[in-house]
Amino acid sequence: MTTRLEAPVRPRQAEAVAVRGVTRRFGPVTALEGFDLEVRDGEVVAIVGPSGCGKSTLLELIAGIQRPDEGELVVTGSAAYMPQRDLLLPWRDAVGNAALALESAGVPRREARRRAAPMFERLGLGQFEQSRPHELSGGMRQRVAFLRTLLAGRPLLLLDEPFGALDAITRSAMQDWLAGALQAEPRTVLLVTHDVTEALLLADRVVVLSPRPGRVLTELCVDLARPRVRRELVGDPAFAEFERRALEALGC
Amino acid sequence: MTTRLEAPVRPRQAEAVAVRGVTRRFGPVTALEGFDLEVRDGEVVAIVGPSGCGKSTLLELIAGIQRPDEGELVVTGSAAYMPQRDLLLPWRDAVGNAALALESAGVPRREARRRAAPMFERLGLGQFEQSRPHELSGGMRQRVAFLRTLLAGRPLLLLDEPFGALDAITRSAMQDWLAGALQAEPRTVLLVTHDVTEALLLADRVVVLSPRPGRVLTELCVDLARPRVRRELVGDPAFAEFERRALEALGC
Amino acid sequence: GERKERTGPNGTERLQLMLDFFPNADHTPIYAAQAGGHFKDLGLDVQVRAPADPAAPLRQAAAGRVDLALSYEPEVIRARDKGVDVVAVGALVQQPLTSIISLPDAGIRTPKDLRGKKVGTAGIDYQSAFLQAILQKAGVDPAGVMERNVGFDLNPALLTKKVDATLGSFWNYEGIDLRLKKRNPQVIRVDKAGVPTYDELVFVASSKTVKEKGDAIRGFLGAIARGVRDLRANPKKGLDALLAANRDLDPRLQSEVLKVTLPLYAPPAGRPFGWQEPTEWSAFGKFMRDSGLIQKGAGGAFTNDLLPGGGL
Amino acid sequence: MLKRYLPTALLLLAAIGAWQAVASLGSVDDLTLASPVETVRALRDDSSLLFDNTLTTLWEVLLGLVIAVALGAGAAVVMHVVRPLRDAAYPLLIASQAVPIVVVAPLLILAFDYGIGPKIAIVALICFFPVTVNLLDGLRGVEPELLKLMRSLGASRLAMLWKVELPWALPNLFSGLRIAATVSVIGAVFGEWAGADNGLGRLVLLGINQLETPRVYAGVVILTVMALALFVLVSLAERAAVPWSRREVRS
Amino acid sequence: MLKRYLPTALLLLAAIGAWQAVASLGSVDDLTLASPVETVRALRDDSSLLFDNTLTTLWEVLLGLVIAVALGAGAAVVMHVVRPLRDAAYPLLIASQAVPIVVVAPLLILAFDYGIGPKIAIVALICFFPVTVNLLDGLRGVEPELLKLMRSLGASRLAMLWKVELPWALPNLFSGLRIAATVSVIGAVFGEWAGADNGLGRLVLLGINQLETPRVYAGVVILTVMALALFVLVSLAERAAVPWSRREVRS
Ligand SMILES: Nc1ncnc2c1ncn2[C@@H]1O[C@H](COP(=O)(O)OP(=O)(O)OP(=O)(O)O)[C@@H](O)[C@H]1O
Ligand SMILES: Nc1ncnc2c1ncn2[C@@H]1O[C@H](COP(=O)(O)OP(=O)(O)OP(=O)(O)O)[C@@H](O)[C@H]1O
Ligand SMILES: [Mg+2]
Ligand SMILES: [Mg+2]
Repeated sequence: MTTRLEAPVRPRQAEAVAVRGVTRRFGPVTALEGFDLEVRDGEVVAIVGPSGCGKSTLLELIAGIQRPDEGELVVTGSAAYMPQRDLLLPWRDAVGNAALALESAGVPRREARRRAAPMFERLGLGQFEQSRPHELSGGMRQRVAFLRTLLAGRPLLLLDEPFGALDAITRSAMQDWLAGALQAEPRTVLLVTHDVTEALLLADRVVVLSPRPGRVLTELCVDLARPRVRRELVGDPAFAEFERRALEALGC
Repeated sequence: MTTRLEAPVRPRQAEAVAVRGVTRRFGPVTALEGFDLEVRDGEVVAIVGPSGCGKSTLLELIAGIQRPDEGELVVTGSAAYMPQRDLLLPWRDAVGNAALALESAGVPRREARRRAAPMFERLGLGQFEQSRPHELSGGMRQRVAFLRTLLAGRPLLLLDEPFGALDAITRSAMQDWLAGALQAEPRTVLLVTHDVTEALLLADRVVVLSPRPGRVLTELCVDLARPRVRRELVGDPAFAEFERRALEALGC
Repeated sequence: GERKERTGPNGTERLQLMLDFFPNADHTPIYAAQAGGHFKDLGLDVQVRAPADPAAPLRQAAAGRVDLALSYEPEVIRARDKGVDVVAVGALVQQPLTSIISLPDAGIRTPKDLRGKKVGTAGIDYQSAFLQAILQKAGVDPAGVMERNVGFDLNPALLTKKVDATLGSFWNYEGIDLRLKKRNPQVIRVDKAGVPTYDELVFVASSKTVKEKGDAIRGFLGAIARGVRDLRANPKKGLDALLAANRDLDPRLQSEVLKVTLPLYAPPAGRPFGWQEPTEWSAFGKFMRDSGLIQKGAGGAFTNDLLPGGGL
Repeated sequence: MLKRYLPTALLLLAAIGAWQAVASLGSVDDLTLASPVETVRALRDDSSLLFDNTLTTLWEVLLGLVIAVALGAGAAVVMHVVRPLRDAAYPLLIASQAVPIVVVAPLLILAFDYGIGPKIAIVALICFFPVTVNLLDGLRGVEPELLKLMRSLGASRLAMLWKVELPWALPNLFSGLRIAATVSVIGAVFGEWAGADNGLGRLVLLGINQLETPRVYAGVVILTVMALALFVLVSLAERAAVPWSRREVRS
Repeated sequence: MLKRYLPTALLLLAAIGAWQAVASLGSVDDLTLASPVETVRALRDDSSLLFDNTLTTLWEVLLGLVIAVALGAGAAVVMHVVRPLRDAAYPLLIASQAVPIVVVAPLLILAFDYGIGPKIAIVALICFFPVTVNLLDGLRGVEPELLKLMRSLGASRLAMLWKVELPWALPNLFSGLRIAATVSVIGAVFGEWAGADNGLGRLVLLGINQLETPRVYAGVVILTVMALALFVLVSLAERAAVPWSRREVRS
């Protein structure tokens, strides 16, 4: 991908992603139309919007898997994409699948597995390192796919509903874990989610999309202090206000 | 499946599902152990529990797709199973996939499609009747799979996270729609979900499972009035209490 | 097919011979010569190999990829006519072996009996010409006889009764074989039924090879002659050599075949072994031309210059 | 479009060029190898002869193929549904492939007499095996989750087969068809060697015996084109029948 | 275990029974069709002869197969990666299947001289096509989403091939191997007809030529067993190499 030369919109920080007037059509269907979005380096942006409004398409465009029909896309640095479907390889065990990204980056197989294995305990997948995908539960598969994406070690993460198949508790554990990881080593994150609470927990900015064709309806700059602990936030009126506005924008 | 002759536990209503001391092992992993559950005819039971605790396994056991290693399973009437993965047939368009259940029940293809088509509008899938699965968004695929299950027209519905991939608004629309449908023609429903609110909105009873091996931790009899409208419930203290107890049981 | 080294062990000259078919009793003299050490005595090292298909020997010889090949007089004449540069350098079998063979039920004793019958051939043009000639001589209307191409499996066609008779099998091989198998076949030799006589099996070489290796070829034919002589004295020895080299041959059949074939190696009285009778060759050439099988004659199709001299 | 076929054309030209070179090199005698020029001349001179024989062979090939596909697909489906039958019948199928044709020919003659019968039989014999193996393997490879789903929907065995397993295995079936279509031609040639009054196989064989090498090569060229055409036909059929496959990647 | 092979045994017995019946029916000349009893007798009497020839043929088959698989797989992969090459080379591959062996044989002999060379070449020629077609189709059938994912992970073309496409296509490859293994035997037989000093093919042909029908059938039985053994071997290899396939359904 190219890097742009003009002065960045926000002088403070370099820009990681810039989507300008992008349109993506599939035959009669227009997924995205004249879509604009800019993501600063190290920023965590959550994207919420009605089903079929073009969220996954947006991520695939930024990941460079799809090409826009119109508009300009500027992405600085390489991205790791976590697709909505886990897409685990049936012939590899869990660790092997998690290590796929590393291997693709040229790390030898054994070394890659060695690096991937320790994460399993932390994600509550202990004892399932050697299980094949069809032996895993839905949520386990999703966590393996998430791990695969993180291990790619890219500066830009594109996560399409990373925790959609997880129960409340496992999910919040994962959220806290991710938040911690991002605190430790900041990365630019684009997070597609259906869970407004999740968005507010993790994101610096929440972008609410309109129904197809997807356009940006509202942007909420979530200036809540970090680390954000669910327990505390639930009571926090500021949080409640954010939640109300987000849901309102969505039309709930 | 057999029907049991002894007096039912709850004399008021006939029993649709009875799971008694069922254990299901996968090699070293014990998914369910000495599991007991009884579901009355026409009852809507939500099942929540940590990822990997055996929810999908339970549904597959009741659907008759898997066999228990120990224990007794009694299911009255036939069940329609909605798996966690949508499992749409890539060579059929959306309507064709939705009609699959009807066709399997012996309805001629054209007739089956004729019956399935009108539902698309209502589920917000208008104009996508002829789209192939890979042309659908994640949420759309899930709705098609849901439709396929409903159209099977079985007295017992086994739904494994039917709305997991849907955004807040589409999801609540679907929930209301389902609630309405069940009001119109009552069916027995076993609903696996990660969304406690969803469970409380739809279910007569919420069963909270322990981490693997899955056992019943708590049962909440949700005696809230129907129809339950999200807006009203949010404020309702009784509802809040249920929510607190459920999350507490889950360990949040 | 790179050029092989021209010399064999201890300075002997190497000759490569391609048979007309898989080894069988007709080839016994060659094996007898090997066994008698006659090739070595004459400073030759002869390699024998089987062909890829019936047409291969001529082609390989013409191409000089083998020095000598066993072929059939009609094939040689036709090859010459096509401008293929091969020459018959000596006859191994001095008579036609091709024959009409039928089973008793068909009741075909003479060519006349062919009237209204089905005759299976291998679809080889000159054998069809044989049939026509035979019918003509017997005064049978060709229209009343159905010729049918049954490929190379003449016997199966006969035994499955899909044809009443076959034209193309050798009376000294398939004929004997069927007799041994108690099918008491009726055999009509083509040369007894109106086809001019010819030499069934002849050694051929390209004229280039003839020029370059004339002496070696002469030596070869001489050795074969001695082989035949040995066979007359003691058929067993040569036969054993053949069977030893080809374990999958049926000893009983081969010895029977050899018995009836042995006389056929002999040249006419007062002629050297391998003699090819010019009058016969031209007569047969004429027959082929008249039957429209060739345009020119059989001129230069053979040479007797390389014969070792001396009869048997 | 043109660009798509350019490489083919180029390589073809290259191949023909090489062929011509080797042929006119002289190291190979022209009884063994006819040059493209001679071959083309033969194609022109014997055109009518070649044409008639081509029709015969083509007819044998098509009939044989149709039978092979019908039998092969049928066998695969039956063996897939009735497992013990599969265990039992497979060895026989394999046997059918291992028996040399000269051994089968007389038996076929017994069964069909001469004429077109044995040729079709041999074509079918050669062709049905790839179809069976590929389809069977395809049917066995169906995503098990899908079968579970169908079972839970109470689908009959037939419905399962018809609505899930066969569509799933269709691409494999077409792989088999591709192979069958290609080898069917050679099957017809062998068939004709077991005795025939016309057909390209016979023509080629006679050509070899009568040292008419150019005609032989003309025949071979036609046979090759025939095989190619059949292959392309199958591929087109596949594109029509398996529209869902690889839709994305193209976009 | 025993139960699994019972049907096979039964059907085999039935087949042999039928064979015996037809043979002893008398309507068929026993020079056309040898009975099982005669065949077994031949197997016993000619055992040493058969054994030696079997070794020769087996050797040809194995070498040919190995070469065919190597070439076939290689060709498929290369053609898959270099699309224009595929468009260009496919016609030639098909041609290679359509050329009658009697035409190829002399050329092969040109190339390899006599000896084992041409036989192996013919085996390879017959075997590599199923391997290529199946593997190629398998490679083309990979779930596009997976390729997208790999691309987004920045996998090299090689990594993509090695980690996703080849594993995915492995079952197809094995379908091809199954076919190749089975027809390889007949390939060796043809090869030996192009001139050989020993081998089962020659044995059978000479047997036919000498009306030694029982020996012919003995040879055929061995050839069949050989094909069967190879087929089973491939299937076992598949079970070892593709453990993930159909895991569920069995459970
Ligand atoms: N490959 C494709 N071919 C045709 N149409 C497509 C394709 N991919 C996406 N679409 C269409 O584009 C629109 C947006 O799809 P997308 O997957 O981006 O939605 P989404 O926002 O991710 O929805 P969800 O939240 O349900 O995943 C949908 O209407 C879908 O039908
Ligand atoms: N076919 C199988 N083979 C081996 N293990 C299996 C299989 N199916 C399920 N399991 C194991 O059984 C346990 C329960 O699986 P199940 O899918 O029922 O969990 P779940 O409650 O549905 O989890 P989730 O909420 O993540 O879907 C898991 O540990 C899983 O690894
Ligand atoms: Mg999406
Ligand atoms: Mg589950």
